[in-house]
Amino acid sequence: MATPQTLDPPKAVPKMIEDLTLLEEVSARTAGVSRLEMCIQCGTCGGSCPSAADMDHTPRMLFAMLRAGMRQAALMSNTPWICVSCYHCVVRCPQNVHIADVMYTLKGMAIEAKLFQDSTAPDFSQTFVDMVEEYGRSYEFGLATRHYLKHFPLRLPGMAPMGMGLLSKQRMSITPTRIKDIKQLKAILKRAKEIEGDNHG
Amino acid sequence: MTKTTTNQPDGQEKIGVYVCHCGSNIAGMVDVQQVAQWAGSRLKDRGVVVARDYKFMCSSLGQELIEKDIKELGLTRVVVAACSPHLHEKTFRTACERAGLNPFLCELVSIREQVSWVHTDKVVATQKSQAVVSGGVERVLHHEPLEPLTVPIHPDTLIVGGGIAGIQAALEIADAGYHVFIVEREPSIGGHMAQFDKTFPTLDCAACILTPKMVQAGTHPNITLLTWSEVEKVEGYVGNFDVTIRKKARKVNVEKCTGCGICQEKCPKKIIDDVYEAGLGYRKAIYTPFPQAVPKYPVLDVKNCIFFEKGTCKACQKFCPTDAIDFEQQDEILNVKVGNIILATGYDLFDARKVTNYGYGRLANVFTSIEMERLTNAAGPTNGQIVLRDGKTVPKAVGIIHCVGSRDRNFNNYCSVICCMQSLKFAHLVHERTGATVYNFYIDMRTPFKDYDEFYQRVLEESTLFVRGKVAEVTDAARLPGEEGKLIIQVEDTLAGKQRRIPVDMVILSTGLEPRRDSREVGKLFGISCSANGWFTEKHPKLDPVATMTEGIYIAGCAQGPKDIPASVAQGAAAAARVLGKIQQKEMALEPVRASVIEEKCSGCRICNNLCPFNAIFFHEDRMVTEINPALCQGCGTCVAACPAGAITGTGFSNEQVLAQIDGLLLLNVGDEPIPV
Amino acid sequence: MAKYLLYPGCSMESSAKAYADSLAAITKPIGLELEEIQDWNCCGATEYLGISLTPAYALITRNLALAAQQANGHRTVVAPCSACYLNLAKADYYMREQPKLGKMVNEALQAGNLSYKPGSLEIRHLLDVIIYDIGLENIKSKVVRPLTGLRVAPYLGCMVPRPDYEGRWSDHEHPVELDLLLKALGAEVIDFPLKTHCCGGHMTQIGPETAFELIRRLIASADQYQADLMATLCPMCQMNLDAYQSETNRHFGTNYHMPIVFFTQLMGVAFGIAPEKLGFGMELVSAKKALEKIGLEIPEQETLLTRPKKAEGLPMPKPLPLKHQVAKKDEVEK
Amino acid sequence: MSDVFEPVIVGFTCNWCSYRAADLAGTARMKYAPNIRLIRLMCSGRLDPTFVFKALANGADGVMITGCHPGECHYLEQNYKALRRFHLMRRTLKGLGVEPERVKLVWASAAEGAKFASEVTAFVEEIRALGPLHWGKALGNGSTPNVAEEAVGKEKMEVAA
Repeated sequence: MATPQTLDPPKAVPKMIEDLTLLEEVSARTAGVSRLEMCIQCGTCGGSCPSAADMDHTPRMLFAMLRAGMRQAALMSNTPWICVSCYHCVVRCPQNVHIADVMYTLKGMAIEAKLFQDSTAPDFSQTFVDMVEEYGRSYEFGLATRHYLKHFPLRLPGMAPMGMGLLSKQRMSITPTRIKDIKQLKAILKRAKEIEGDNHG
Repeated sequence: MTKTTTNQPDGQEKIGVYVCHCGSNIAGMVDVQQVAQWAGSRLKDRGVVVARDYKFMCSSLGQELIEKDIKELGLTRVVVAACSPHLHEKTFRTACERAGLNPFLCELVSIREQVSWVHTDKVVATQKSQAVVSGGVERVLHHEPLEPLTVPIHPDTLIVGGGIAGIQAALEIADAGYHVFIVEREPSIGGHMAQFDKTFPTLDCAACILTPKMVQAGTHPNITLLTWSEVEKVEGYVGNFDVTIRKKARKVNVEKCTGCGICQEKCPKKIIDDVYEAGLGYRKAIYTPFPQAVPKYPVLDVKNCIFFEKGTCKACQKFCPTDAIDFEQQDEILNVKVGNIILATGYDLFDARKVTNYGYGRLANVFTSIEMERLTNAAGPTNGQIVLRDGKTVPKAVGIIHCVGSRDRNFNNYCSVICCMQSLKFAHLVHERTGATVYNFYIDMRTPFKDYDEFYQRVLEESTLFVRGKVAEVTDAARLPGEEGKLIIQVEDTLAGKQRRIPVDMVILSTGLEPRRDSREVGKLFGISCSANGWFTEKHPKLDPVATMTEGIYIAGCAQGPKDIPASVAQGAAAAARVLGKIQQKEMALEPVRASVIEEKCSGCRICNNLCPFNAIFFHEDRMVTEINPALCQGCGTCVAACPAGAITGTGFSNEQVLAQIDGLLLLNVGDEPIPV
Repeated sequence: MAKYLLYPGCSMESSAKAYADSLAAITKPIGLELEEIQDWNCCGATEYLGISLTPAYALITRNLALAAQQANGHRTVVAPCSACYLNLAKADYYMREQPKLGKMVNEALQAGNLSYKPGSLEIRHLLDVIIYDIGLENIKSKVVRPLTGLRVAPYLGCMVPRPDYEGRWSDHEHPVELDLLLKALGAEVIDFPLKTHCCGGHMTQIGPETAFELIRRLIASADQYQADLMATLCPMCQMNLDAYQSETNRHFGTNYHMPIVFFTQLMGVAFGIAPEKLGFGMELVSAKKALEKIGLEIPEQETLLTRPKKAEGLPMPKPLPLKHQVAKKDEVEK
Repeated sequence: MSDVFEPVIVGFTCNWCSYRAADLAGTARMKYAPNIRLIRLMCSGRLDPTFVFKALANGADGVMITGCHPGECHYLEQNYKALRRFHLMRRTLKGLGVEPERVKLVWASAAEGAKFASEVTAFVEEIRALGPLHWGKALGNGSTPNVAEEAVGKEKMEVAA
C-alpha cells in the first residue's frame, strides 16, 4: 500500500495583500470631498513640494500606494509628517485633490495604527493638542521645552540662546494662558471624540 | 412566433401591438409572449385587435407582418414594443406607410434599453413591459395623421470664419457650382494656420499648402469674400435665412487699391501686433496682416491712426499712387439671403498668464506656443531664428511644457488634442535649428492618428529628453549651483519618483485651445447651443458631427471642439457635403413635430410670446392673437406647457397624448378597471 | 459696535507681540474698528487636524460659534495669523462642501450649548481687509514718513494666498496685495520670487534640517535681491525666519542678517508712530540698521539684482489685469 | 414577493439628453431599479405641471423630471423654464399636503448613462422611505384634483411673469 502523499503547506504566505478598501477609507476620513480617487498621477504635487527631498515617497507615489492597498507601507511613510502644509500642491493639482487634508488624515490613521518610523512629529502634535485641551490656548514655552528636551536634547544648548532671547524680549510667556470657559471647550471636545470614535472606532 | 388573439373591434380604432424578442436581448429578461397575450386580452377594450410577438420585428419579415395586418385587419394604429425609438422609429413608420397607413400613427416603445437591458428580475421586467405597452396604446389613440412640412432651399450658402475649415467648405460648395459668402472678422482669411511655420507630422510648410487655397477662395467666381466683416443678425429658417452683415470700413477703396503696400511702408505709426504676430512683432496703423493676405487690400486701424488721433499726418493718402485711401469711408450694411449656414469660427488660445506658476508675462524667456510659431516662421519677427527675448541669444537648453491650461480643473478640464504633437514639432524644430538640449514635460503622450506616433519616434531618436510629470513651477530663483541666470523647471519625474530641478534658457508653453470668447453670443445669434465649455454642440457626437440642432446651421473645425488641421479640413468638407445635399434637394421636409395655436382659444395674454428661443411666435396686434411660424418652430413644446388657456397644441406631443400615456403607464396601479377616456 | 470681529490667535499674545502692538497702533489712523471675540480658543494650528478630524473641527468652530453670537449683524471675522485664518476659513468651507462634517461638528458643539451655521460668517485675513476695504488711497493719505529707500521683500508665506477657498486674493503664487501696500508706504518693493514659499512651518520643531533648508532659501533669495528687510503677515513665518535664523546660519555656515518685521510695523513707521509703540526691538535679528536707512539717500543701483528692464529685443506680453478692484477712498467711506 | 413597498415612479425625459442617457444606460447594461416608467418629451420645457399632478393622482408615488444640464439645452434655454416650473410645482405640492420631495429634477446629458441609472435608483430609495402616496384613491380615481388644476393655472402665470 502506497503511503498517501501529502502536500507541504506553503512555506511563506504572499508578502503583500492588496487592501482595496484603503483608498476609500482615507477618502472617507478626510474633511470635505477629498477627490483622492481622481488622481491622474501627473506629479504636480511631488514637483511642487518644498520638502519632497526629505520624503520617503512623493505625495503622488503615496497616492499610488493607497490605490494599490499597501496599507502598512503607506502609513509607515514619513511623507505626511514632512508635509509643511504649504498648499502649493493643492492649488496646482489639476484634479483638485485635497492633498494637504489627505496628509492630515494619513497622520491620524498612522497614529491610530501606531505606524511611524520616528515619534518626533506625532509626539509634537500630541503635546500641542494636550496643552490646547488643557488650557484652550497654545503654550509655546511649555511645548518647546518639553518637546526639545525629549527629542533634541543635544540641540537644546544651541537653541537656548534663542529661547532666552524670546523670553527676554517678552515673546514667550513662562506661564500658560487659560480661556475662561475651559469646561465648555472640554465638553465639546469630549463629545467630538465620541462622535469620531463612533465613526471610525 | 405565436399569434395570441385576434379581437373583433367594437370601437372605431383598430390597434395592432407587436412585441419584439430581439433574439434573446429582450426575450431573455421579458416574457414577451405573456406581454403580447396580456395586451391582446387586457387592452382589448382599448381597441387592440391583434397582439403578436416575433423574433426580430425590424427584419423584413417582421415588417411584412405589420404591413399584412394593416392591409388584412384594417389596422388604424400600430404599437411596436422593441428597442429605442432613436434606433428604429423610422423603420416602423416606413413599414406603416408602405401599407398605406399614415406613418405618424405608429408608436415605438422601448422595452430593450429601458427594460430588458437594465433590470434583473424577469417578473418585474415583464410587468414593466406591460405598463410600457399600455402607455403606448393609450398614447397612439391620440395620434393624428401628419403630413411633413416642406420648405424651399435657397441655393446660396453663408460661411462664417475664413480659417482652413471655412475655406475648405467654401471651395467644395463653390466648385460644385453654388454661390458662397465667406464672412471673416479679420482683414484676411487664413485663420490660425496662416501664423504657423510647419505642420505636423509631415513638416509641410503651412504657408506653402495654405496660400494656394486662400488664393483660390479669393478668386473663385462663386465666392464672395467679405473680410473685415461680421454677422449682425440672422432671421428666417432653414432654406430661407436673411442675414445682416456689417462690412467694417477699411478706409481703403478696394476698387482703386492695387495692394502695392506703399501706404504701409510710409505709415509712421508702429504698433505691437497682438493678433497675427502674437505680440512678438510690429505692424503699422494701416496694414495687411501678412504678405500673402487675401484679399491684398490693407485695413486702416482707426484706433491707432495718427490722423484719427490728432487730425494730421495722412502719409498713406499722400503716397498712395492710386488715391485709394478714403478717410471718410463708413461701415456698410449688407443683407444676403442664404439657404444654409456653416459656422467655422475657430478657437482662441488659452491665456498662459493665468498659470502664474509658469511665469509667462513675468519671466522674459517663457514663450507660448503661438509665439513659438512666429519665432520659427521664416517670415516672422526673427526670420525664423529661435532666440531668447533679447532678440539675439540662441538657447542651449529648452523646456517644452505640454498641457498648459488643458486637462486641468483650475483652467480647462478637457484635452486640447493638438498640444502633444505641437510640442513634438517644436522639439524637432529647436533641435534642428539650435542643437539645444530639449526637454519635453508631459502627463500622457497622445499621438493617435496617422503617422503621428512615427513622428514621436523620430523626436525620440533626436535625443529629446522626455520627462513624465506635470511641471510644478518655472522660476528664476536659483537655489543650487548652476541655476543662476537660468529658468529652473521644477517637476516630479514621476517615472524616477524624484523631484527634479532642470535649468534651461527657454521655456515653451504648449497652450491649449479654448472656445472663442464670444462663442455663446455667436451661438445665440445663429440659434445653436454650446456645451458647458463653450464649444458649439453638434447634433450627434458620433453620427452627426457637423449638423446642429437647428436645421440649416452646420459647424466645422475647432468651433465644434479642439482638433488639428486634417480633422478641420475633413469637417469643412463634410459640412459642405451636407449643405450640397440640401441644395440638391431644392426643398426639404421638416419633421412635423410643431406647435400651433388654436386661435379661438387664444386669449391674447402673450405669456408664450417671450418663451420661444427661435422667435417662431409672433403676435397679431390687430386680432390680438398669437401665431406660430411652423418653419421656425423646432417643437420643444415650452409654449404648449406655458399656455394658461390650453390654446397651443404640439403635434406629436400634445397634452392628450402625454396624459393618455400617463394613464396607460399607470394602468396596473389604479385598480383593475379600464380607464375612462 | 465694531464692523469686524477680531480673532487674534495665540501667537499674538506671545511670540508675535510686535504684531499685536503694531496692529493696535495703526487701527485708529486707518479707521479700522476691531472687536475681539470673547473667550476665543486656540485654532489647533497645523497639529490638531493631524490627530483627529471631528475634535479638530469642533475646536476651530467653537470660535465661529462664539463669533456668530457676538456678531450682531456684522459678518466679518478678521484673523491676522495665517494659520488661524486658514483654519477658520477651512472649517467654514468644508462644513459647506460636506454637510455631514457640519452635522458632526454641530453635534459636538451642542455639548457646550453652541451651534454654528456654516457660511454665516465671512472669514478674512487682516491684509485683505486693509487692502480691499480700507483701500490704498486711504492708506497713502496717512503716510507722513514714506519708507523711501527701504528695500523690502514682501513675504506672505503659504496659508494666506492658498488654498483661498473664496477667491479673495489676486493670485495663489504671486499675489500683489502686499506689494501694493508696501509701495503705498513708499518702500522700494523687490519682486521677491519666493513671496509665497514655505517658511518650514512646524518643521522647526519636528525636523529642523528640513526647516533650515526652507529658511535658507527664503533668506538667501531676499539677500540676493539686497532686501533690507522682509515684511511678513504671519506670526509663524516671522518666528521661523527670525528666531531660527542664527541656527540656520550655523547649520549652513552662512552669515545672513535679514530682519523680519510685520507689515503692520512698517505701516506704523510710515504713519509716523514711534517705533517703540510698534514692537520694534522684539525681533531677534535686529531691524535697527535697516530702519536707519529711511530718509537717507538711495543706495547704488548697479549691483542690485533686479529683472532686466525690457529695452530692446522682443516685446513682453502685457500683464494680466487684477482680479479684484482695490477699494478707492470714497468707496470705503460709503 | 416581499412586503417591501415598491414605489411607482413616472419619469419625464428630454428627447435629446436624458432619454438618450437612458438609452446609453441600457446599451451599457447598467442596472437600476425597475420602478420607473419613462415618458419621452421633446424638451423638459414641454413639461406641463398638469402631467406631474396627473401622474401623482393616478397612482405614481413620485415623479422624476430629467433634462439637459443648464446651458446645454438643445432648445437653447428651455430647461431653465423647467427649473422654474419645478420649484413652483414643489411649492404647490407642499400646499396640497404632498411631500415636495416626491418630485425630483435631475440634469443628465446624453453621455451620462451612469448618472441616470444611479439617480433613478437613489430616487426610488428616497420615495420608498417616504412611503406610498395614495393620492389618487383619496381623491377619487384617475382624475386630476381640482385644487391641483387651479394651482397649475396660477403657476403658469407665475412662470411666464
